[in-house]
Amino acid sequence: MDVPILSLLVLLPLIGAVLTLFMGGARTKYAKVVAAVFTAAALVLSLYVMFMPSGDLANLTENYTWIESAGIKMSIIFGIDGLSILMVFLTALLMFLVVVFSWNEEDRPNYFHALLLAMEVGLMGVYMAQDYFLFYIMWEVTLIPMFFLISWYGGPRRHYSAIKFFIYTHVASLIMLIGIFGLVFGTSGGDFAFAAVANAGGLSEAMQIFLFGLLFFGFAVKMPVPPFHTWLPDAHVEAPTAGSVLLAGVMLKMGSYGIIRVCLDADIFALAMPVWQPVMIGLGIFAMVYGVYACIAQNDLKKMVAYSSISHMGMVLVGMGCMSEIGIEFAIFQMFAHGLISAALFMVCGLAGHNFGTRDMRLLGGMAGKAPRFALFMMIAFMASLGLPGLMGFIAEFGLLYGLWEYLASVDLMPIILLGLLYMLLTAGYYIWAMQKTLFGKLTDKIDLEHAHDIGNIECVVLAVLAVLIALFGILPGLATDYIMPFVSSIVNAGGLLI
Amino acid sequence: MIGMEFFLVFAAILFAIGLYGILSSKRGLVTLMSIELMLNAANINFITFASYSGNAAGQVFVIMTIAVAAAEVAVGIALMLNAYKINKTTEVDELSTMRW
Amino acid sequence: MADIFNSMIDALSDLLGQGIYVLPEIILMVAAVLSPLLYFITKKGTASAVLTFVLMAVSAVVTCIMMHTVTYGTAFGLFEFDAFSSLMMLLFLAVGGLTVFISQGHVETTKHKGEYYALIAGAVAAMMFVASATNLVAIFVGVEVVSIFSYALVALKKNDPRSSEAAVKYLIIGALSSALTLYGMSMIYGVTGSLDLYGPDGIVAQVSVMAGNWPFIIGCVGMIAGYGFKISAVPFHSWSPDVYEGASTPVSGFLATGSKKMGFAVILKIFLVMFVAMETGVLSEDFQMVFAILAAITMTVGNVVAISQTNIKRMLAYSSIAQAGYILIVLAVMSQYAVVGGLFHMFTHVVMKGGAFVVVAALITAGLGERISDYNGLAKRAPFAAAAMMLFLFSLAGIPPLAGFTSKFILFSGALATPAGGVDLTWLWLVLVAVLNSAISLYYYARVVKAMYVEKPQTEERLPIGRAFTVAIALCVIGVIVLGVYPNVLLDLCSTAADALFALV
Amino acid sequence: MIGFVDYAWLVPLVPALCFVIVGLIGHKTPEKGGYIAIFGALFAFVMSALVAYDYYTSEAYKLGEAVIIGPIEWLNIGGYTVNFGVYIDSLACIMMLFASFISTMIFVYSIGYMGDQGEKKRRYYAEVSLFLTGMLGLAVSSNFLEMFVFWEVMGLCSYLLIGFWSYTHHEGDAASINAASAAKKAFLVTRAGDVCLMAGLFVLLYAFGSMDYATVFANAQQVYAQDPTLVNIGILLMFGGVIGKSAQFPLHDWLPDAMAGPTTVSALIHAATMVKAGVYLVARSYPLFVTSSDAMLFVAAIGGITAIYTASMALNNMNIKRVLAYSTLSQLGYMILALGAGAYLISMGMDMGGETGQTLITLGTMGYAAGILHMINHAFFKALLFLCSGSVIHATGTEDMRKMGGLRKTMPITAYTMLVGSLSIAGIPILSGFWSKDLVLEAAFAPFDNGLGAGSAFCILFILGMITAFMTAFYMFRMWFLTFTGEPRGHCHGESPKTMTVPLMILGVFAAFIGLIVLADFSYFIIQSLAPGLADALAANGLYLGFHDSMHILEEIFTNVWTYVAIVLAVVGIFIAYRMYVKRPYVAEDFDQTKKGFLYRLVANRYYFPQLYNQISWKLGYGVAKGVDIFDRNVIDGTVNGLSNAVVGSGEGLGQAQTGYVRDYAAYVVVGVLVIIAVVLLMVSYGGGF
Repeated sequence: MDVPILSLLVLLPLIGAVLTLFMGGARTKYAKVVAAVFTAAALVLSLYVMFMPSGDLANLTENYTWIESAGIKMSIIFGIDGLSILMVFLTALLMFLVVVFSWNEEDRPNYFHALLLAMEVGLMGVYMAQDYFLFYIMWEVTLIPMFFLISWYGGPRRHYSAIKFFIYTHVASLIMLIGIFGLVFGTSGGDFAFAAVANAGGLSEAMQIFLFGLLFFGFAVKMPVPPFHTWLPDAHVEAPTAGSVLLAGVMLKMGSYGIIRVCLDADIFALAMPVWQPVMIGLGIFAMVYGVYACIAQNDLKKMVAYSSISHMGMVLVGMGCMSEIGIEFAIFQMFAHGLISAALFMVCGLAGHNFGTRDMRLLGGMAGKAPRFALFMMIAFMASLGLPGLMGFIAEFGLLYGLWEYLASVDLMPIILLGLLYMLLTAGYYIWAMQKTLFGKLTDKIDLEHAHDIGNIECVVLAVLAVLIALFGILPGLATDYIMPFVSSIVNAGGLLI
Repeated sequence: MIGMEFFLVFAAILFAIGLYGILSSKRGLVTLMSIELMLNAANINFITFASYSGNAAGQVFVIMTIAVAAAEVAVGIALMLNAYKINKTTEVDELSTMRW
Repeated sequence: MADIFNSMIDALSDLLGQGIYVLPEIILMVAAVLSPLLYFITKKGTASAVLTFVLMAVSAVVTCIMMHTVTYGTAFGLFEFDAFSSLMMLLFLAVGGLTVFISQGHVETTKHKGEYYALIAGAVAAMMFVASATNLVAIFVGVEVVSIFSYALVALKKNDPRSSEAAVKYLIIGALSSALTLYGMSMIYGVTGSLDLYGPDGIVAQVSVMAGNWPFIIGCVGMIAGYGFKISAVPFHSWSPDVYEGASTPVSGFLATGSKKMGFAVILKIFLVMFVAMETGVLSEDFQMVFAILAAITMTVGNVVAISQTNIKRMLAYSSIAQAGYILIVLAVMSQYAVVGGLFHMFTHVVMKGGAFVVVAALITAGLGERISDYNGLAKRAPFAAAAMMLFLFSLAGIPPLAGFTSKFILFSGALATPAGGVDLTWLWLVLVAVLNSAISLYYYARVVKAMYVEKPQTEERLPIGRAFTVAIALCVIGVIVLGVYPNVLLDLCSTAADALFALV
Repeated sequence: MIGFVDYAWLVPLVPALCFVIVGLIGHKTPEKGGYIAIFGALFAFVMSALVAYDYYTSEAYKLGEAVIIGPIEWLNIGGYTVNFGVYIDSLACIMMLFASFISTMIFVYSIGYMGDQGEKKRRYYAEVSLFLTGMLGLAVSSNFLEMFVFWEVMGLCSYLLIGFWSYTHHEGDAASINAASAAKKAFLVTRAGDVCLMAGLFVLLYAFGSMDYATVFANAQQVYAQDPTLVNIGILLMFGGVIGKSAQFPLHDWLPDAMAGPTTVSALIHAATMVKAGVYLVARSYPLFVTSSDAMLFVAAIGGITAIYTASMALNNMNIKRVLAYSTLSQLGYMILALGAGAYLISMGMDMGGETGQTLITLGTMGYAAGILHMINHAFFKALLFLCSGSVIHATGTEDMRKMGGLRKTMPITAYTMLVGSLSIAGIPILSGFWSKDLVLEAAFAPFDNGLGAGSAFCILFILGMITAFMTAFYMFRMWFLTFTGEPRGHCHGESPKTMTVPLMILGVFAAFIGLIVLADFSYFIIQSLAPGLADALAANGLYLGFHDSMHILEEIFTNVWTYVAIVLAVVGIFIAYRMYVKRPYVAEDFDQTKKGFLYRLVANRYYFPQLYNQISWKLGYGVAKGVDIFDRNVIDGTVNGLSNAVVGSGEGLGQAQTGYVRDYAAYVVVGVLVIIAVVLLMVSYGGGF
């Protein structure tokens, strides 16, 4: 390829970030335009990549040596495959939508959009990096914009939440960093490229198990997997809507992405995977059920949705833990689906807080009459999230639960599937209950009804786009699985799967 | 002739005295003297080793040390005077406004 | 190009003979002598400042040329000018240059300008001597000179009682530790009968038979204490917060970045070489463990106590204690790769910690207090300074892609990588401690960032930042970013330096 | 002529398009999209009629094969592919036909009934169109996952339509809240069944490696032979879905609450079509179900219990719609009972083989036909009854029968159409209900008759069925008398508009006579849909798919003493109702539900089932959740914050060491040196390293 498309995907937001950052003072009102332009450009580019014949994806790989000294070698390698492409598309899409969604942001919009774009740089980098050094750098780069998003534009307890988010996830990534050290020096002896490490391989079993643990911890905190999840609800509750959308939509996926990309690489961890499989499955099921119950207890819509992300990412963990073709396929699908659905969910919750003045379900009620558009989108988002057939969530959950069933059958623990069913039932339970308390019944008198208003047109369009995509991929899941299957089968051929 | 141990032990005692002086005395000047003691204890070691092993390097070192010590004390006293000018005291315990 | 340099070097060596290997130091000594003179004549601080700075630059250029033309050699059997020492010299020159550059415009700087610059120049010269010294006498004298000069520098501050107090404390602890050093050296001399470090009958050559020899151990520990004081390793650190707080800010920066690095230079030259030469004798493993424990305690105490600080300079002091802890990992691991990381971290530490001190100095000059709460809303009052400060702090915390991250990355990975290119989990616990510490450090750095960017300022009015400061800050910012993103050049230098160091074995 | 069968996919597709159109631009069209919806339904009906005819005249029908259109690959689950196709056989045809026909009627009726709803109508018509899509899609699905998708779509629509008035209800907030919680209950209770069904699908996919009807049916016997327990589990899990959707005991309780929705919705979804989906699933999976006789006994038992249990609750209810809801429940029980018994017979027959086996199979197919027939009949007369009640409610503005009475004169059409429906459901000869109910009872009696293993159990079920028949007659006429005879007890503004009465009359005719198709080779027609799965399996044991032809059925019925018993019971029931509610003058006490005996209150309170539900869901849901929440905030998050506080605190503590006294600093130095020396010497003397 003459045009370094993948680098452009990273550079465009970077340029945009710098530009918007300096659009202070009188030019402030153009910041959002610039941001929109650059995110749109990235989106178009990612679409272009998406619609390229899948054979050509490999040709896009770019490889520049970066640091080569003192016996270590770091390179800037961007590559893309069936797993990356979905995540890249998701990132580009949500970024654009979020910029449009926060069109009316009044408070220092230039900083706001600069932060968003800076985050896009990191996310794109994470999803395309093929070198551990680069991967880690991009991984950390995502932290700071989120830190500022929360502590500048967040809610009342934003300082606490921002610091907590920052430190907690930083600790995790440092542990992961140690894992990376061990991994790289144990295999390629200083060449940080994914390929080099994978080709070298040859870790002892004990070392594999140990390093897998370190890396898995780093990723699991990001996902997040209980009991390492408590940074998430705080961060979500305090973050501005845009922040929550990106946090749940794409940042959580970094964790699962890392697990699939690194931990499930049979060339490196063939011996460790069976050892950790039960742990992953167990933690995943625990996360599912635990998250669901935590949801039921919440009164704050946003906090409820935050916990629901935890339980949905628990499903992803289960799928990855199955280490079977189907498990990984639908883990990826669920990552993609949850990316879109949770974006819609958090937009809806944010609008509830913004338009009605509160997100507390105890104060809301009968809003469907007052705000029909809101009701419609809330219903779509919730139904999608509780796995209603015809929408994305169902495909993912059916596949994942079946993968779990297959695994359980293989180890003869079938009754445990009941926990999965409980999860599905209770998920429906808290969503339906939340809708009843928020939308239906007696029109509340606990909020300031004069100022409570329905969704504005811009938000409406954004949500509509999301809804259409959710339905589209739900009715034609092949659109996504066509990207996933080649990747999964490549893992299969690498012998990375147990079942 | 006298054994080497004698001088070494003597030097060690001298060193200990100096140390005690630093730890015990409130007065800045006394502290400086104690430091002198410790440095000289080390010097004695050097001389001893030098004379017993018969290579002169140690004695060279001692000369150097004496010079350095002189400079050190000079600066030390200057600083004490400075401190006295500003804080009206040379009691090290009263020079403790900065802490934690 | 190259031949021009060569001819220059040839001419100089005809002129100076062996002296050429101490030429950079000599140039600085000239500066030390001339700057007071110039001050007496012109009564202008600027003049001597310029002179000192120019001569420092000259000496840096000379050093570079000598490095470029690989004119390495020994002067008078005392000073070895090699890749390692030359690199350290450059570092010291950079520190000195930075200090001189900002001192002139700084409000706290004493009115005795001539002496002030002379002292700085002399101290830098002494550091450079130490960096290249191969003999205990030279090392001791050099270190003492630096100490004595710094006592004076600390005291030289405009009308602030704290400076005199700091000076006295510094003096007493410093003198104590030099006494310990001297005593330790005497013991070493006693058992080895030599004061030369290297060479056929030098100390290092005999060290392999020293296992279980307790005078030798006492000697080593004495010297560890002495130079542990310089690098402010716990428990020899307690002077540094007070001194950094009391001294005028450029001097604090000078001490934090300069004399600390000299301490490391000495420790590397003596202990690293010594114990590496000892291969894996029982004794060397024990001392590795000692250094590991020192490192762990140092970084932990530094970071944890830094959390509770309210004065920014004290906080920076504690954070540089912690940084010393990180660098001590090198002494625990004692592998060549780790040394590269250590050297690299010393450089990055200069730009980020030095930069932070420059910012503090600039703000003090602009009339801002030293308390962290004074920094509230700085982003509005001094956007550039605030942004730079944020970069420096995040770099110190090791956030990519800044210099601090890259150096820590190599340093920590050095603790796990074996020379053969495998993994060795011996020091895993140390690395764990280190990463947890850098996570803790993030907490108090982030607090300052929060103060600057999130809190509301008491007043909106802008703070005037002097041009010199702006330039210096900009330089440090560039350094922080470049060393983080493109460290290749410096890394190569560091690895050649490490080779030179290991060649001494 | 073109093969309409190949275009069967249009049947669900067109209503789907209507849903989209109405949803987007419905408010701009007359009646807010009502006519579009009607068009969709009508088209679906015409199309399905053509398809049915086409199939009926096709080769495939004569060979007893299903026509499978497509299938296109929809989803690739790991190694398996899930197809999306259309599966046309007799059962699918019948399902499409009556679903689309009744929908058409009810949509027309809605024009009148919902006329006053204004803006809301758009939502209404959009949702019913979507529902119709689900129903027809379910009918023509070609594999279980596809079926499940439409199954859930219907669940969604049921939720939305029950909650149609869940905000800004014209009767005020209380009604809104009631509607909202009814909707919630309906969704969640059926969801409980659906997750079981989903698990059942897992088992199927795991056992058969596919979810296509064809594959599953073809391999049912041998897979069962390999691993009976697995298949049993699968069948029971799937039946769990049926219990939820068709509101069988113990998941029946959502249906009475569901009456909070508009009456048209109750008629369409909660009487005529959606609740039949469960029955349809059982009928559809017959070739799979017949493998396990034990499971079928369970199925039949659930059906029988539901039938009488729910009928009993209709005896004393004063809400006209509730009465109909309970009767719906009990009729659904009949259907399940018939299908279960039939499957049991077939299964036993296949085990026995030989002559007796053949007879059993023939009886079994009769049970199958009975179940389907009753499903059709019930669809018609229950839709009719609901619409009549809707017309009454429309006129009187209340659902409470105590406020009605004497409406016969004011609204005659409603009264007499409803009478037809009541007679039909009560099982008065030659009306539809009579035939199907009798076949059901015979099927239930057959196992005992042929002295099979579980015969005694079936005997009990048969007796329950008989009693139910009696109860049905009683409560239906109790309702009719209370509503239409005696003195008016409330106001009423006249007969309903044509748009409502015309559908009533049309449905009335069908309700009366649709049952007669049993005399037109219905059995043969319907059991053709068993052939693809069963014919080969039977042939393997030297059996064939026997059936009773119409003459045989007539003779069966009229030579059977139980038939007459049933008729007598029905008449007696009507007579008692007449005595109680017409002969005796109206006495307020009779209707005061508080001053009654324990039994009365037990029944009136639905055996305290709702309370039980609440208790369980509260304890297992919210109780645990609270605990988890507290644990989360205090233990897990507490640990995190605790750690950070510990670090900060230790910072404060260590900071204290920095006393500011230089002599302390010196002391630290000295102590440090001594400690290090000690450590090193120790390590050296104890041979190195830790």
